Amino acid sequence: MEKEKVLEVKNLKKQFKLGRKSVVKAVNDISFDIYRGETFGLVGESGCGKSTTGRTIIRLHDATDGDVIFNNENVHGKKSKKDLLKLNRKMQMIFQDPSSSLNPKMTVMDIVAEGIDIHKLAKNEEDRKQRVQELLETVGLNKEHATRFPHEFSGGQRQRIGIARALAVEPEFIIADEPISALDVSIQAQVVNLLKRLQRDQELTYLFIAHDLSMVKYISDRIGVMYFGNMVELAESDELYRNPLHPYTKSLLSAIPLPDPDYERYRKRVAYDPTEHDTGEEPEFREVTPGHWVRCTTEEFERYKKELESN
Amino acid sequence: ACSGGDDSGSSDSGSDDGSSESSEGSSEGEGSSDAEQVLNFINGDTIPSMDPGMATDEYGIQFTGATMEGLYRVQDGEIVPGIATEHEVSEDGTTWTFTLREDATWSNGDPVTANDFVYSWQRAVDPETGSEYGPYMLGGVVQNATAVNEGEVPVEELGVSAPDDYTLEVQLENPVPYFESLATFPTYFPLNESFVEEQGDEYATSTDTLLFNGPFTLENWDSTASSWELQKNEDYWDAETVQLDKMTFEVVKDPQTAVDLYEQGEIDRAGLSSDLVDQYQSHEDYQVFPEASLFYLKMNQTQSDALANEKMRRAISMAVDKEALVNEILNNGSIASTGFVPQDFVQTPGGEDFREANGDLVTHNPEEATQLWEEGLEEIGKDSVELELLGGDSETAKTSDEYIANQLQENLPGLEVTIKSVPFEQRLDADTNMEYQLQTSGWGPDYMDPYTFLNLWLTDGQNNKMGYSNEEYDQLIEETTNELAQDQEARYQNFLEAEQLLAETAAVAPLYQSAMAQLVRPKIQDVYVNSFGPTYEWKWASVGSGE
Amino acid sequence: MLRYILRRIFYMAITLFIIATVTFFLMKLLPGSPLSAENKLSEQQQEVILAKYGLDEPIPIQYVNYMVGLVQGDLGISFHFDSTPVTDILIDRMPPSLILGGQALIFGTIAGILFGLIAAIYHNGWLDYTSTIIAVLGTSIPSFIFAGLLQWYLATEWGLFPVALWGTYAHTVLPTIALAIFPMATAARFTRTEMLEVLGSDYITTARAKGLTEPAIIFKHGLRNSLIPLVTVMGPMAVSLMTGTLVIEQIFAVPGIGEQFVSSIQVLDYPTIMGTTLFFSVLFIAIILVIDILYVLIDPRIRLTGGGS
Amino acid sequence: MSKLLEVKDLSVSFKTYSGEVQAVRGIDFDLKKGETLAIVGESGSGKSVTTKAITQLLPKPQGFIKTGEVLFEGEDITKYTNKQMQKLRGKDISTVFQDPMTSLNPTMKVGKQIAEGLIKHRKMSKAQAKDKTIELLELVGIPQPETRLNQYPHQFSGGMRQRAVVAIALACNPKILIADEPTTALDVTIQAQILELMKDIQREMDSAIIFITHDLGVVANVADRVAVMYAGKIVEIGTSDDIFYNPKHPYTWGLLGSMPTLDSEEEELFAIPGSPPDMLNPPEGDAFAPRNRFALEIDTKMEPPMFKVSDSHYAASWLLHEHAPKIDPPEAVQRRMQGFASMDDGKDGDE
Amino acid sequence: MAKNQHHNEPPKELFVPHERKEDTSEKITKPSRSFLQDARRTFFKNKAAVFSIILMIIIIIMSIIGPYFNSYGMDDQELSRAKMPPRVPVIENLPLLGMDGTLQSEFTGATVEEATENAVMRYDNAEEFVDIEVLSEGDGSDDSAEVSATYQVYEAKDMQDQYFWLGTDQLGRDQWTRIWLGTRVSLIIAFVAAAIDLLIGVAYGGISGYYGGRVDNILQRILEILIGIPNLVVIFLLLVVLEPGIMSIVLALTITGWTGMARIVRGEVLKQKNEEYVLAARTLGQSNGKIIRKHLMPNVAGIIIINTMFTIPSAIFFEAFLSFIGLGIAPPEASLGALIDAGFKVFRLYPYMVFWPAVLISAIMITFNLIGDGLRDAFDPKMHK
Ligand SMILES: Nc1ncnc2c1ncn2[C@@H]1O[C@H](COP(=O)(O)OP(=O)(O)OP(=O)(O)O)[C@@H](O)[C@H]1O
Ligand SMILES: Nc1ncnc2c1ncn2[C@@H]1O[C@H](COP(=O)(O)OP(=O)(O)OP(=O)(O)O)[C@@H](O)[C@H]1O
Ligand SMILES: [Mg+2]
Ligand SMILES: [Mg+2]
Repeated sequence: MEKEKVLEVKNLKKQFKLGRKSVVKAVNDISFDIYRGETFGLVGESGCGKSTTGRTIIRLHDATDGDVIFNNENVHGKKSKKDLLKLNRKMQMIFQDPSSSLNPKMTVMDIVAEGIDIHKLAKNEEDRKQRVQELLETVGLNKEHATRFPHEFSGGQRQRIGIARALAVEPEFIIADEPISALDVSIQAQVVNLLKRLQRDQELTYLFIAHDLSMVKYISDRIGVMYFGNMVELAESDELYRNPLHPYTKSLLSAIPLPDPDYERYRKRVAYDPTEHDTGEEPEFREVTPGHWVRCTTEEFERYKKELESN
Repeated sequence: ACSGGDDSGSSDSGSDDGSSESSEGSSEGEGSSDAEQVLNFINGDTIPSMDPGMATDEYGIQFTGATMEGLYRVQDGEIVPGIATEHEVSEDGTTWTFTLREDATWSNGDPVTANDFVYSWQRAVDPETGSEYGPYMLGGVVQNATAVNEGEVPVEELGVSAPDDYTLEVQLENPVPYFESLATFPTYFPLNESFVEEQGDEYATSTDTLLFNGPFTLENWDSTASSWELQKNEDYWDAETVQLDKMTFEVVKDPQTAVDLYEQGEIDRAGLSSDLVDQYQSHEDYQVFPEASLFYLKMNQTQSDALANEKMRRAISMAVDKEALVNEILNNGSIASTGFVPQDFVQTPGGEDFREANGDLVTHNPEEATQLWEEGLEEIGKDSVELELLGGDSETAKTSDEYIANQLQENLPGLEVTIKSVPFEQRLDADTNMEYQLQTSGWGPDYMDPYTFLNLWLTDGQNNKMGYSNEEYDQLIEETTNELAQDQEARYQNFLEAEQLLAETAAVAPLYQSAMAQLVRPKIQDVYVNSFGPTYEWKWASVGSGE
Repeated sequence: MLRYILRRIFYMAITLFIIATVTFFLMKLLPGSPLSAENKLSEQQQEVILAKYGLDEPIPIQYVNYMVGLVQGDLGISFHFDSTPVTDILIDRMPPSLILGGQALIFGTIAGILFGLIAAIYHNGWLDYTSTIIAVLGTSIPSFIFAGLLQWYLATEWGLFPVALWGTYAHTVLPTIALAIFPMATAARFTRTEMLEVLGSDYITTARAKGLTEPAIIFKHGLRNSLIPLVTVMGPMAVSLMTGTLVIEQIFAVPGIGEQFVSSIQVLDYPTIMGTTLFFSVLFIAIILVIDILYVLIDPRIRLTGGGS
Repeated sequence: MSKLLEVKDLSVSFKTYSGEVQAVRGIDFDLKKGETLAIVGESGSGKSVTTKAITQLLPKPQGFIKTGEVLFEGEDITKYTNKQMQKLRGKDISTVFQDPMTSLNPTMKVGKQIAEGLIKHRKMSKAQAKDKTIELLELVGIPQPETRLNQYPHQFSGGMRQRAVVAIALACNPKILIADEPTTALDVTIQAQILELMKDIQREMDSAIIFITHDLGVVANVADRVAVMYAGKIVEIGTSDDIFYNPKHPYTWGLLGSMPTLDSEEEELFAIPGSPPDMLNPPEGDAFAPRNRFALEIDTKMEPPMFKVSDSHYAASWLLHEHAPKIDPPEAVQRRMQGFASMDDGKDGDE
Repeated sequence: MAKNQHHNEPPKELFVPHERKEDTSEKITKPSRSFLQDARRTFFKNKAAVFSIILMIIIIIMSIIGPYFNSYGMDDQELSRAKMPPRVPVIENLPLLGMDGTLQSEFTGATVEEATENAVMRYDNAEEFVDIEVLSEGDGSDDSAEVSATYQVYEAKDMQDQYFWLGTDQLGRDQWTRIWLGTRVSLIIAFVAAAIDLLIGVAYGGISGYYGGRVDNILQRILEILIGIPNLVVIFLLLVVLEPGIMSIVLALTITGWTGMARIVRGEVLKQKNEEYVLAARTLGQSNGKIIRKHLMPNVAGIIIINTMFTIPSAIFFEAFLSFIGLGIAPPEASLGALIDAGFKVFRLYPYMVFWPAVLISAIMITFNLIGDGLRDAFDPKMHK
């Protein structure tokens, strides 16, 4: 069955100008598609451009180059106010820092209802209130919480309020930028479970950004690995864990500590040396086996192919 | 003759501001031996100009006066010979011939000659010089001065010439009986032509660009200096008479600071503001020096129908309790003024004090003031009037302005006075352009003659600037400079009549005649306080033994 | 660094140019001229005087002339002081103000930092409260009140220092103290707050964990870090101290620029007002530059970039 | 094996505006030479406070030790004066803090920050200290130590900074190294490097380590023994195998269950609901009860004592009481327990 | 090491699963408090700040009603009662407080008689109302004898029935009345100046910060130039052109005063606008205007209020400074600064004339500074306990 593409990212580039001369190439020509109903995980070390990718997709940044096509419409480029609003409704974002992503001076009610107000989704005050309460219940909070202020909540609860705010406009696609990194281990699961449940119930599509690979693997259908603004590997999550091809992916996987002393006792870490690709050839993003893409030179490409066949 | 008038103004020259009075007094510090002829003074401000042709302010006149000498000097109110030893006046009183002494030299060794006077006077009226006092002091006195200044005739036409090096011949426009005293004023001082020309714009901007022919030399000075010295000029023709070796000056503006310095023995004279008088009037060094400056309320007739009304002006001139003003607020020996020529300034040919001769012309009389005011209101058809009082910015000026405003409001029903206090220069501007309604103002004499006061109210008087005009008055005063110029009796008769006329028409509201309260070391001897020209005359001063 | 400074100086020049332009035209709008004399001048005289000050030209030409003069360091001639160049006035009056301001700044800041340190070290103890109260009073009570009291007690009553005037070093003591109180109080408050903040930070805990003694921690680790915000406020303060505080100069009869500036305003001596303004601006901008460089010296994290701020 | 450190009935409180925050409420544990004890627990459970109480680095004057003693080599160091503590800190007991970004003084050269301890405790001259600093930087794997020495912290990457902090802590060969979440702020790859580094050094110097973290993966990697803290108490303590393969406390279950393993499949994670208790007035009974889906009635009434599971393993849960109903741990945990059973007679860290 | 504790065996029947009536795990037990409520709580815990607030309210109220406590008007001059020392009923009997209507000072002379003579002369020669106390007998040399003289001013002037609580000034006006009216003027100037500062500064800084980029660049350059011109220059020039009075002073104060506010607001907006909650609002499609109004403004309000608290005293101070150099309010109207200026000149003789206005101005400065400090803490979430 041909899966429906919700989002296509084509040769996306994003550069930040720092001074007159210095430019940060935060995202350097990446392409990928996200299918309806799936969770696409994006991993990579800190500063490799994950957030920038997410924010450029939702137009918080203007792309330097490349296209983002959402529901067959280009997100960037000239748009009318109405189109923009429509886009904002269908695409939403959950932020990393639960303490800074909620306006400290607003009640939970107003925070969650902001989208409802902007898009005029409520018929009247009563309806608005009811919708907010429903949303709160959906994310596992209760309606008394509506009158409270963000600082009264724990991190996990705050993150759920953030989710409720995103859900308020009934989006199809949600970008979750490290939604659990700032949370305590014991409550990370609250949020992850909630995200999964919502996906099931509301047929949501996620772009899930994280650096915690075990969580990403758990939640994602497909995973892209980024390194220094480039996508270096992309595959189904099981495939990626089973057959990591790119040396950076291997290194990353080998570094994740698992809550299993036995496993840890025998774990061998693989170091990654980016100079190993220095053959003079500009690597390209190629499909080694169907659905499994790696950024590699021709020579590496051949090697990876063999590697996979031998498995 | 510093007209000074409103500049040293009601505000500071008046009374309060010890600082501005500054200097005199004697002995340096404490443990000095009496042999040491050194005095330490403070000065109220810097000396902006030492060019006798350009100086317009109190300090410029003071220090040019101390370092230079004109035809005559003033010693304790008497005119005594300076560079001139004697003079002759022609029959018609318009040609004055001065004989100059031959032993006077400039501090560079050049002799002081008649040509130095000719050069200096021509320079003073030459429009190219831009002198302010030149045309004012010489105009109408020395022949062609005004014409030269207005560019109508060349400077050579000025009525002054040097038949030889030591003879100076002056042509006057009219007989001027007081010309001798006029000639003591710095504008009439000689200048060494070659030196001045050589220095060009730099002339008189520092010690190095000055020449002296007076009793003292000015040392360590430039135009922004805040301290300087006067030293005995050994080349002065009368150096024998000069006893002081040195006087030091420091700029101190705050009267309290001045008094503190006095108490610490740092300085030998300190002016007292009225508040300080309370504290120091029992001090053994406390002294009061009366001055011949008159302070009055100037009423601009062109800016207000109320002030154009004679009754209302009279009401105003009677409304202020002047006694209370001088005793409680000024508190420094100033006396309430009841006329337009100060007391102890000039005498009638009969030997009577001018003030005595005319008596109290304008006195405090609130009842009559109220009545006149109400009549006046009726005449102008209003029942309330608002006036703005342009005030001075010194502390005492502020207090007395407040008092005056309050007195006027109290006694004159329907009057509201607002006070606007502005810096001095701005007041000058407002005065020049007659953009004020009420103003406390003052006038100091420039020479020893009632004319120096009474010309103020001539219709075209340069310093009238209040819209006062009275034909009869004009005529009385004109006569004193023309047909009656040679007849002192008649001349004074005219002056007396004219003053009465001023009182009747309430030209201005006289307030007080100022005085200075000071702490002065008793050791200081023979410092004379002049009522015109330089305030202090130090030529004869010395440091005595003390008590 | 050098390149940075050069660039900053370039920006300074532009800023100054604009300030000069603005003040020039401001002055033109104001009343008063060298002609405002109490005695009427003849027309010829007026022309001569205007020509002397270059005021006979149309305003744009005057402006160009002024700017050209400015570049050559010529600020024109004072209206008030006969034939005296404004630069001479500045050169004469600057040193006392700079000396007093400089001394007050140095003394005040050092004393203030010490106070602040003591307060921070003995946090919530009586020393803390005392120095906090001193600091609050110091920033709240107008300096002329201090000046008056100092003059009264230390000079007049006890005769420890000269009452006023300028000359020997002793003359600078009282005005310096009077001026220093405000920077001292400010420095004390800033240092205290900042030091408390710093003392709560992780790297101080690290230093403690190393076993360093408290004084070592405070002076080696705390001080430098707590000075950074202080540097920011010291800039404008330095300027206001150095540009002479009129009141102090007047009370102590110090021939300083602040006092001169106010007299110039009172006699509407525009060339001097303008010259002084420009001088103040130069001083201000230069001090800001110094402060920025100080920042770098104190805080290695800051790199010098860009022009503006 | 000798006990290097013994903590007995330690309680720490903070005085605040709203009252007394009971951050640590009576904990006991010990530490032997050369072993690594990990303390885990969620944010605010009192991990840092515990270690700060040991080194007496509690923020003054709010924080204070309420009861208990800390025996270092048999001596109660809570009685020590500040001077005595200063001799101990950095020399016998050193600490590595969580955030490498903030635990270095931004305005002091890195070399100097390392040398400080050497000069103070080992009485080295400046030159000696410099040589030693270079050696230390090399030891923690910072390339070109000679140049790095003279750089400021902001010129270091996050990983390098944390290495520098470790170097500071190691400068005087401490007997005990306290590492308070030393890798939480770091990337996984760098985290792995730092962990390896610490283990290497421990092996070399034979120091004991108290390692604080809330990342169970890290715990599994480094710990010999594990103490689980909740609301200011140790709720379970045991060898690393005990805790990972035979957890007894429902909170430990929650912690373990909330982390997916690489092979855990679609099932729900075992989430601990709710938020941590308010330490201003800790709840009556078992503090964990309100969030515990296996809570018993007694949990709301009485605090559970420590129950002994094995010689090395204790847990404070009423579920271990003989009267308690048999309760199956969550599935994820059960899988671990099976793993444990299969290697039951395998060797265990340090017994 | 952990050990089994043996307390009383727990009752068996409690070993049953706990039935939760409701899901309490998500319950928040603390009462709901908004940020502002927290701020208020923190603020009111700060004793100095609370005290300051009370003091400030008292001062404000007194500046409104104080002048009517007695019958003297602001410009009721009467030279016969000039420079009367303070005298307050009841308190006049407590001599040390200096409110007993006497003037007191030390006098010296060669002998006691001479010193006494000096004292009497100083006090209007009203011998019978001067009490002399000999401090030192003296040996006949200069100033060796010292007496302390107390002058019963009210008796001497036959005004026993009058009470000038804070004395009178050089023109015999009641200082109490004038001080409160002066306070009123000073406060009005300060509040108006602060309000205008606030308007311009907040708008300028807000626009500069939010729009950033080129707009910011231009606005900041302009600001730099404005800051580069010494504000004394601008103020003087303005006061030269304008009619003196409250409005000109306010204008002069605000013309450059707002730059500080603008910088602070800009900095804060720059910081806040990149906070994730603002990004979140943008992803929801919120308009710029509403983002500024609903999100940024409430979050920079704290810092604005705090800054205003510091603007007010500096405005008062500056007005005092202007008065001190003679550019202040036009008489007979007076501000605290003008009163201090007038009193300062005589402070050694009539210390009460400067003392009370100085106390009041210092009190106002301290009050606002402490309130500012308190607010700064209150708006700092770290301080919320
Ligand atoms: N607004 C910005 N201006 C300039 N540089 C930026 C900006 N935002 C991000 N960058 C830079 O772009 C690069 C990628 O940043 P990004 O935030 O996308 O990384 P990330 O993968 O999300 O990292 P993390 O895991 O730390 O969130 C970084 O080097 C960062 O410094
Ligand atoms: N200075 C302090 N004042 C008041 N309470 C404090 C202070 N420091 C810590 N606490 C309280 O002590 C308790 C334990 O804090 P601690 O720092 O030990 O937690 P932790 O387990 O280290 O958490 P984390 O994982 O977040 O570091 C918390 O409830 C905290 O609020
Ligand atoms: Mg990110
Ligand atoms: Mg911690």
